[in-house]
Parts: sequence; C-alpha cells; structure tokens
Amino acid sequence: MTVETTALQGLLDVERIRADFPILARRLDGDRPLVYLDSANTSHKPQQVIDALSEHYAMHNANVARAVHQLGAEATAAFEESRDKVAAFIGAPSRDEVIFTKNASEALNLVANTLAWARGALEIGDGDEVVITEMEHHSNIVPWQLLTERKGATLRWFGLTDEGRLDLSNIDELINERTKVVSLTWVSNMLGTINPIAEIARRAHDVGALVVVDASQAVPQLPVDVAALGADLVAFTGHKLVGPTGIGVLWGRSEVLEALPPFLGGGEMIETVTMARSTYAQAPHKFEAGTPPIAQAVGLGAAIDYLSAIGMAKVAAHEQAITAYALTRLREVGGLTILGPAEAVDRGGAISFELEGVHPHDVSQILDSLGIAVRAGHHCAKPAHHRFGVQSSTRASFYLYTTPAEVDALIEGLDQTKRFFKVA
Amino acid sequence: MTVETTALQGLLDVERIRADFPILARRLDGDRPLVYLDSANTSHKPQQVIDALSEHYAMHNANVARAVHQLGAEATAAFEESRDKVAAFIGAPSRDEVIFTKNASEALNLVANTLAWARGALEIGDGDEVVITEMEHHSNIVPWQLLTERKGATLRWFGLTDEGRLDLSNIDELINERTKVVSLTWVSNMLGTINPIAEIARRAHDVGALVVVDASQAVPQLPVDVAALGADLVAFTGHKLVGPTGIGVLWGRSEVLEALPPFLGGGEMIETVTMARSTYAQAPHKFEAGTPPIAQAVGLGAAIDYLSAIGMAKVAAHEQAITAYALTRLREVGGLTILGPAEAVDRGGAISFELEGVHPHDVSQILDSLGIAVRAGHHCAKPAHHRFGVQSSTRASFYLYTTPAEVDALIEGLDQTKRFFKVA
Amino acid sequence: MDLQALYQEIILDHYKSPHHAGLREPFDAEVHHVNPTCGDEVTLRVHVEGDLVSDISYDAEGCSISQASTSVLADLLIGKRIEDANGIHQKFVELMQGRGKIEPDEDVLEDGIAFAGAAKFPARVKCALLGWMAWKDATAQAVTSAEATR
Amino acid sequence: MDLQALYQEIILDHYKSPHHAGLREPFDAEVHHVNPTCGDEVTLRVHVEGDLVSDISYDAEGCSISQASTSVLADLLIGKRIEDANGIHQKFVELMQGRGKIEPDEDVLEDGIAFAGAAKFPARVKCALLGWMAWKDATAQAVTSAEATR
Ligand SMILES: Cc1ncc(COP(=O)(O)O)c(C=O)c1O
Ligand SMILES: Cc1ncc(COP(=O)(O)O)c(C=O)c1O
Repeated sequence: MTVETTALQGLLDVERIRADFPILARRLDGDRPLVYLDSANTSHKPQQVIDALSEHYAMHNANVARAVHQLGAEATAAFEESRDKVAAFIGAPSRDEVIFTKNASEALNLVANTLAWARGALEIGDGDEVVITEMEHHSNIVPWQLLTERKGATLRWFGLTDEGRLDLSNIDELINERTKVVSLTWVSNMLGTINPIAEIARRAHDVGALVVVDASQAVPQLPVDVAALGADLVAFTGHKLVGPTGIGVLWGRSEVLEALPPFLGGGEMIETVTMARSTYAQAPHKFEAGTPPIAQAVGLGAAIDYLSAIGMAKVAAHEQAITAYALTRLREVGGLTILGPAEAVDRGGAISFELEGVHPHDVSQILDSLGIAVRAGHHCAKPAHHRFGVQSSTRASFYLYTTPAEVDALIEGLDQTKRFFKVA
Repeated sequence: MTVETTALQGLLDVERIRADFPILARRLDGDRPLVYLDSANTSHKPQQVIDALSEHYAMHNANVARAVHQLGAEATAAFEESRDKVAAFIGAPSRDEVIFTKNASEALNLVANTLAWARGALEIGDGDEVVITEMEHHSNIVPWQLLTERKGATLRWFGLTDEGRLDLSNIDELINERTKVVSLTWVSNMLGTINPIAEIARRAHDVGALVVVDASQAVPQLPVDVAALGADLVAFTGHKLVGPTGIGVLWGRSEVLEALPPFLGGGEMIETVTMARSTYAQAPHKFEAGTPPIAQAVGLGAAIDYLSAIGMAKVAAHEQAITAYALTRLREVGGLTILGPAEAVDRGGAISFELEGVHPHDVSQILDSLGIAVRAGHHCAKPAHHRFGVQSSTRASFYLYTTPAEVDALIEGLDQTKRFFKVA
Repeated sequence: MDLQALYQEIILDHYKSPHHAGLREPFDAEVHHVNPTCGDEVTLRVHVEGDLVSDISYDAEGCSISQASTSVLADLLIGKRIEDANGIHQKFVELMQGRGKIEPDEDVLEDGIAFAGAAKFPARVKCALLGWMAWKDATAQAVTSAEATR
Repeated sequence: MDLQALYQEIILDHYKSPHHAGLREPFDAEVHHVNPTCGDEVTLRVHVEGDLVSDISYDAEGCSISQASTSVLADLLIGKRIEDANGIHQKFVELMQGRGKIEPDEDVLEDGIAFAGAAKFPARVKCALLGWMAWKDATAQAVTSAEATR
C-alpha cells in the first residue's frame, strides 16, 4: 500500500523547502539521489544558514565583547542578537539565561561538572541521589556517572515499559527526599518517545530536586516554551536544528545559574583577575570562557529565523505526519520490529527497528547503496538497546524536508535488503 | 620617517595575499578602508576557508564516526583528514595526540579539569604547586586558580622584568620537587614576548612536573614542532590561525593523555556504556564528547593548507619584518611607551602601548573613526597590566596580510589622536 | 562615526577636571565596580542624610567617557533627595540604552545631555554607565543599612 | 558502491554458518572487544600449546562482516605456529587498511581474500578487524602468562 501523499494531513510544502537545502540535490554513487533519513543524527543546512556564515566571515568577522572598533561592534551585535533569537525561540524569560556551548553534550556536562564543585543547597554528596532514565543518550548518562562516582552519590534511573515509555510505576520511590537532580530526555533519539516532562518536573520540585532536560531532539521538532516546561536547565544542540556544528545551548533559570560555580575559566568569564584570585562575571558570560563560537551563533540565529518563518507548529505537524506514515508503512514489512512506541502518539520522528536475520550494519549498507542514509548502531543509547535485548538497531529519522516518497524508498530498500540476504 | 616598503626584508607578497581575504576590501563608516591591526584578537579568513565551510555544509554534511552512509563517510574522512593536517602542521608524532576542542581556553581547562580528578602520579593535592607566569592570558590563569583552590595546592608564578621578559632569576626556587605543573605561554598576547619554552620545560621535567604550553599566539606566527618543543601538552585556537571560530586544539603526549581521566562525558568518548558503569575510548576520542565541531575542523584544515602553501617560515619572517617596522615607527611617537620588548628580538607581532594623557579606550575610538582597528583594554591579561602599573593599554597586532602602509596609517592616526585630545 | 557627538566639549572638560573627585569621609557605603571588558574601575562612596544624598565621592580610573560621566553624576546628584536622584538616574540610564534615539531633557540631566552622542556607540555605553551603576549599588546599600540601624 | 565486492558469497557463507564458533575450554586468555561505534562485540579465547595456536573459540555478536571475518580467522590460525599466525594477522591488517588498493595473496589469506572488497568501505574496516584485534590481544596475553609461569 502506498498512501497518496496528498492524503497526508499536516505536510509542509516540502518541494519549496527542499529547494533551500543544497545538499538534497546531491547525487550519490551510481548517480542516485540522496534519501536522507538520518536527521536525528544531524540535520542539513539551508542556503540561508550557509550564507549567514559566509557573510559573517567575509564582512563582519571580529572577536566579540572585547573590541571598540566597528567590526568588533558588528560581530558583537550579531552574536548577542543570536542570543536574543534563541531566548525568544525557546521562551526564555531572560536573554541572560541563554548560554552558548559547543554542543548539547557540553551543556549537560556543564551542569554535572559545576554541580561537582557547588557548595550550599546544590552540593551533592554521600547518600544523595541523581535520577536519570534508561532511554538517555550517553551524553545524559556518562556525566552523571562521573558526578555520582566522584561525589559518592548514587545514580538511579527510570526503567522502560515494553512499549518504550518511561516506567513511572515506582516514581514515588525513585524521586525521594535524597534526590538532588532529575535529568531526562524530552524526546528519545532512539525510541522516539516524548516524555511527560511537566509531570516529572513537578514531582522532582516537590522534593527540592533540580530538573535538567535534554532537549536535543525536542527543540528541532516541537514548539518550545522553557518557562512553561517546568525544568530548571534545558540543553540542546545547533546542528540538529538546521544550524551549524560547533554550537549548543544551555538555558537555565537565573537563580540556578547564579548558584552554580563557574565551569571553564578564562577569557571573558571574569570580572577581575589578579594572580592571587579572580571574581567572575554574571551569567551568561560566567559560563562562556574564551572566544565563543561567534560565527556559529550567527548561523544558529539564521537557522532559528528559518524555522520561525515556517513556524514550529507546522514543523511539528509535518514531522508528525511523516512519522505516522512511516510507522504505518514499516508495520507492513515482514520480519520488522519497531523499538519504541508503534503509534504516532506522544512520539517524535525517530524510528528504530530490527529486521530479522539482517544485522543493522548490513541493512544500512544495502540502503546506502540505494542512496538511502539511515543510522545503524546503538545511536549513543546502549542501555536502551540492552533493555530491548538488542545490541544495535537501524534508525530512520525525519525532518521538515522529508517527503513521503522518501519513506516509500525506505520500504522498497528494506525489501531489497531482505532479498539480498535471502530472508523471508 | 617613512621607511620605503621595498626596503623591508622578509615581506610577503601582501597584495596577492590580501586579495584572498574578502573582509580586507570592506569600506567602513565614512567610506574608509579597513586597517585591521587586531589579529592577535582574531584573524581574518581567506576565501579558501570560507569556501571550504560552505562546500562542506552544502555537499558533505553529516555526523561523523557514527554513520555507515556515504555522506557520513565523507564527513568523517574530511574531519579526520583535518586531524592529520593539524598533526603534520605542528609536528605531532601521532594523529591520535590531536584533540579538537572549541577554543584554546577549553583546551587549557581540559588539562586543569582532568588533573583535578587524576589519580596516581598526576594527582594534585595539599602541598603541591602549580607554576604559571605573570604574563599569562586569563585562560591560562583562572583554570589553575580553580584547580589549586579546589585541591588545596598552591599557585605560584614567574614575575616579569621591566622589559617584559620572564624573570627567571628565581627559577630554582620556583620549580622544585613540589611542582606538579608548569603552564606558560609561548608568545605573550600582550607584551609580544617569546618565552624560552625548551629551557623551562627541561627544568620542569627535571623535577617531574608536567609542562603545558599556551601556544595560542605562537602557532599562528611560528613554525611549530611540538615534538622538539619539550612540552607535554600544547593548546591553541583556530580563529587566530585564519581558521573558523568554534575550534581549538589540544596536543598531548600519548602517555599523558592516557593517564588523564576523561573530561566531558557522552557521545563518542565511550567504549561501552551500561547504566551502572562505562568504559572509555582511547585518545583523542576520550576527550571529544558529543558531536565535534565538524565543519570547523574542515575549515581549520583549509586554514592550515592556506598557511602551509605560503610556508610558516615566510609568515614568521613577514610578521617579524612588520613588527620591527612598527616598533621603529612607534618609538618616534612622542608620549608613547611600549609595554614589552622594544626591539624585535624574541618577540611576536603584538605591540601594546600607552599614550600619555589619552586613555586606550579613547585612542582606539579615534583610530576607529579613521578605520583603524586596534584593541583597547587589558587584552585578558590584567595581571601583566598591573605589573606595569597600568589598567589597560592599546594594542596593535599584525598578520600575514598586514602592510607597512597600515603601520604608517596607525602612526598618523596616533598623531591625530594626540591633536584631538590636545596632548603634546 | 560622529566623533564630535561622542566627545562633546562638556565631556572633555569634565574628563580634564573631574568634579567632586577623591574619596571623602563620612560615607555610609562604598562600592568598587569594574568594567570587565576594558578594566575601567571606580571606587565610589555615598553619604546619605535622612532622605538626602549629601555626598558622593569617588576614585575612578578609566576613559574620558567613564570619568566624565562620574563627574557629571556627582554634580547632578549631590544634594538631591534620594527619590529625585533615583529619577535622574533612571533618565540617564534610559538615555544611554536608547541607541541614540532618545532626546534628553536638559532640565533633568543638565551636563548629562552631552552623553546622548555616546549612546550611539554600543561599546561606550558601559563606560558611561560605570559610575552610575556604582552609585545605584552604593545608595541601595546605604539606604538598607540606614533602615537596619533605625 | 560495489555491494557484490563487499558481500562476497564466501563472506555470506561464513556469516550464515560460522566456523569454530562458541566458547571452549581449555584456554589461556580470554578478551572482550567492542566496536564503540556500532556496538559489535566479541568474546574470544585463545589456547596456546608451546609455540602453537591450538584453539581459538569465540562468541561474537555483530554484522556479517565482523562475524564472517572472525570465522575466517579461526579457520586460518588454528593449528598454526604463533609466529606464522602473526604473519597472517599482519597481512590481513595490511589488506584491510589498504583502502582497497592491495592485491591479497590467496596462498596466505585463503578465504580472507574475500575481504578485499570490504577494505574499500572505511566504515566496515573496523568490523572486519574486530575479531583479529581481539585475537592479537588474547594471544599476547596468553604468551605473556605462559612466559611468566615458565
Ligand atoms: C595567549 C592566549 N591564550 C589564550 C587565548 C584564548 O583563546 P580562545 O579565546 O580562542 O580560547 C588567547 C586569545 O584570546 C591568547 O591570546
Ligand atoms: C537525545 C540526545 N541528547 C544529546 C545529544 C548530543 O548532542 P551533541 O552530540 O550535539 O552534543 C544527542 C545527539 O547526538 C541526542 O540525540
């Protein structure tokens, strides 16, 4: 069954959007068109973002915050304007709550790392507990393992249901008066699950715990309002958001940012420095040591302009429509098991699956020979794979430029894969 | 006196080089040409670097190390090829010793931060000493203040002579059996001084201390051979090297990198992850959590290609010639005092100075109105300014695209500044 | 770059001979503020009597703009009622953050209107505000400690 | 993309029915290797008698390439003198790292020549080498412990 494309509700005018992304016109080996189904890994960049980067380097390049001269003023204005854009895009109450990092991983580590040196209410030690979930990306597991190991605290986690949702049955036991931090992903990059952040944040705040949200997969796909979310700190990454590599964002509530000690030292994060001691600037600068990713911030600003012009509600609807279509079609494929919610309800646009008798590496290799780019492996979520008794999976993921025809190509590619490996 | 340009030995064919840098054709306010004398702050980018970035995003964009597909293979090859280029450029014995960071500040913090958690020979504690110098950039001061404060160790430093050189008279007392780390800049970003790294490294190694070198100003200006330098760890930054923002490099000797614990956790820095514990990859990946600055690495590779095609010996000779010329001409300006070595011997291309009766902020404002971009302030080296009894200074700095005529423009601009503020 | 707009004669005069400079006794609060970017510093003392700003004294190191604006601040606010001083403070901050688009009121700001040009130079706005932010901080401290001992 | 070159019949055969699979006793060293990118894993045991590789047994989970190459490894190296096995190991590693430009020697590598195509796929080279790296590691351990107890 091939659903008529026009029958899908909520699709964007994909052809117009695709024209903005030069890479989508790439021909691959054997003159095959590119079918890019790996956007949860990284997204492509529209010409508008590429041009913003080039123009910045060619016309306005300078270091920021430091220079009185005209180029310095231009670069600083562009950089800080991007901070305003990010703040508006995620509904941050204050632009000073927006910290630029190099990626989401650094943003999450910034939190875990500064907590290791925090004193007072935020201090973490013996007997304290940090709660994560079994569906986290390694970047939201390892920092907390390092923190709890180093501070003698205990790492605990929510398990998963067979459907790939958080198992909240023991929430009262897990989130208790010893809990200092609850850190979890909003949208899973492997299972696609959308987690009930507001509810969990409420429970965490009831016991006085800090709530950290990994929004790496959420900010690209959903309209976001951090003020309404209920979290204290939210991390995401530019390259999944049609923005450049080399930039991420940590948003944090002012009071929390104020209570945290500095992260990296140097450059413009100071107020004053003597050889004997230093005092530190206020957030966001306190957490932005050294020359920041200036051009990348400008590029991220252009990416946000691009997405905002389309409208995040529409991007979300498109993602939803494509995901629903893909789930329907994948269910038709014999021997295919979806890991994670099989229905497009509370679900983002990443679908991981197993194909009986063919290893994901081999699936993706055959698909690649057809020009179809998917991801094979553990997608930096080994524990979630382990939970489902698999070592790896194949993942298809979608974005605002994905067409139903690309989903059809995936289905055909899977049929060819089965024929190649002679499995039913 | 205006020296005939052609009389200067060692100048590059600057007009040809300038044609590669689109920003140098910028007209500023009042239709003035740009005279950019702030390259120690950040350098401009040749079209070749800008094009490499655009082409990467437009044709080869994908995440690295994770994907089997063709774009992933291309992006990974380009990213890792840049690691090879960096390794060759700095004479690293092994490509695996080259770690990509977001800037030099992160590279330096990486070392201080992992040392805070190191156990065994590298562990730092009560009674141990870390030695830096009074001419360090804040990025090579604050991380060591944080480390020593947190670990109960003592921070000590080399003072400076009136000429702006390291005062090595008490080296035997400063570097002693309690010294665990000696961290210093190769070329000062404020004074211009080139420090005798090899000699100090020898003394540090005699007492078993680790030697960390901040090469942020050295790698852009000098031919570098880290193997010959005698340091254990060397940090620098891409944006001062005609490369993009958002990327820096830490080189480290394999044995040292192996002995250090991981820095940030997540993404591809792991070997295996379970909820209970994780094991880590080998360097360089151990220190590269999360999606790295992929396009920025590719851009840095293009920057290195650009500089290598010219030849770093020639870049150094040009810098030397321009600096010598500038020193000569600045000495003619009445009321002007140079902070740092006044002769172009063991000296890089940054010249900080005071102009009697006019605050650096005001100097740079007048110069800016003439299209001349210099830096005013403490250049992230407050202690060195304090050492010379000043709060701030004006700094002119040069690079391979700087012409003697731009130095002449600076001198004229300083004369105008004096007239404007009615000082002799 | 409208240099004349930035460096008004009034500013250069205050810069060359700042009014009310130096640190004096008595005082109720002393603060030290720094512009982290350029390193400009000011130590500023406030003496409050009842609801009056009875003295502002300072030791400032910095550029023409930051020095002159601290001098103008002292001229303007010494002897004013705290409430009125706060009002003037607010007007000055608004002027400086107005990107050069606000028409200053000479009756309120007096010599302070000379900084209208500086508002067009984003890098210099912080210079112009350094002393003013210090005054705000010091006055708040003086008032708080006065209330505490009441 | 030369899929036929990658997925040679020989490879698919070894994949479907791997030789010498399973973990056996006796053994002198056991190692566990992981491909961090895709998660492929192998547990591999080596039994050494004098200068002979007398058994290689393994439990592998992974793609066709990694499974087949471990199977071929066992076929090739069991019963060989350690020195000769090391030589074959070196040839196989060279082949895989040769970017598809090395002509393999069938007399030395036997079924291993089927991996010449995989050498053209950078992402798959690590798959093909997983078992071989594990064998190298395990054998070094077995030899070291044999020397220690001598
Ligand atoms: C000597 C020195 N060290 C460190 C740095 C910090 O480099 P970055 O700001 O790229 O981290 C700089 C430049 O600002 C520098 O000049
Ligand atoms: C859910 C989730 N968290 C964190 C990350 C890490 O993002 P980055 O690699 O940009 O640091 C990713 C993407 O790889 C992700 O999908």
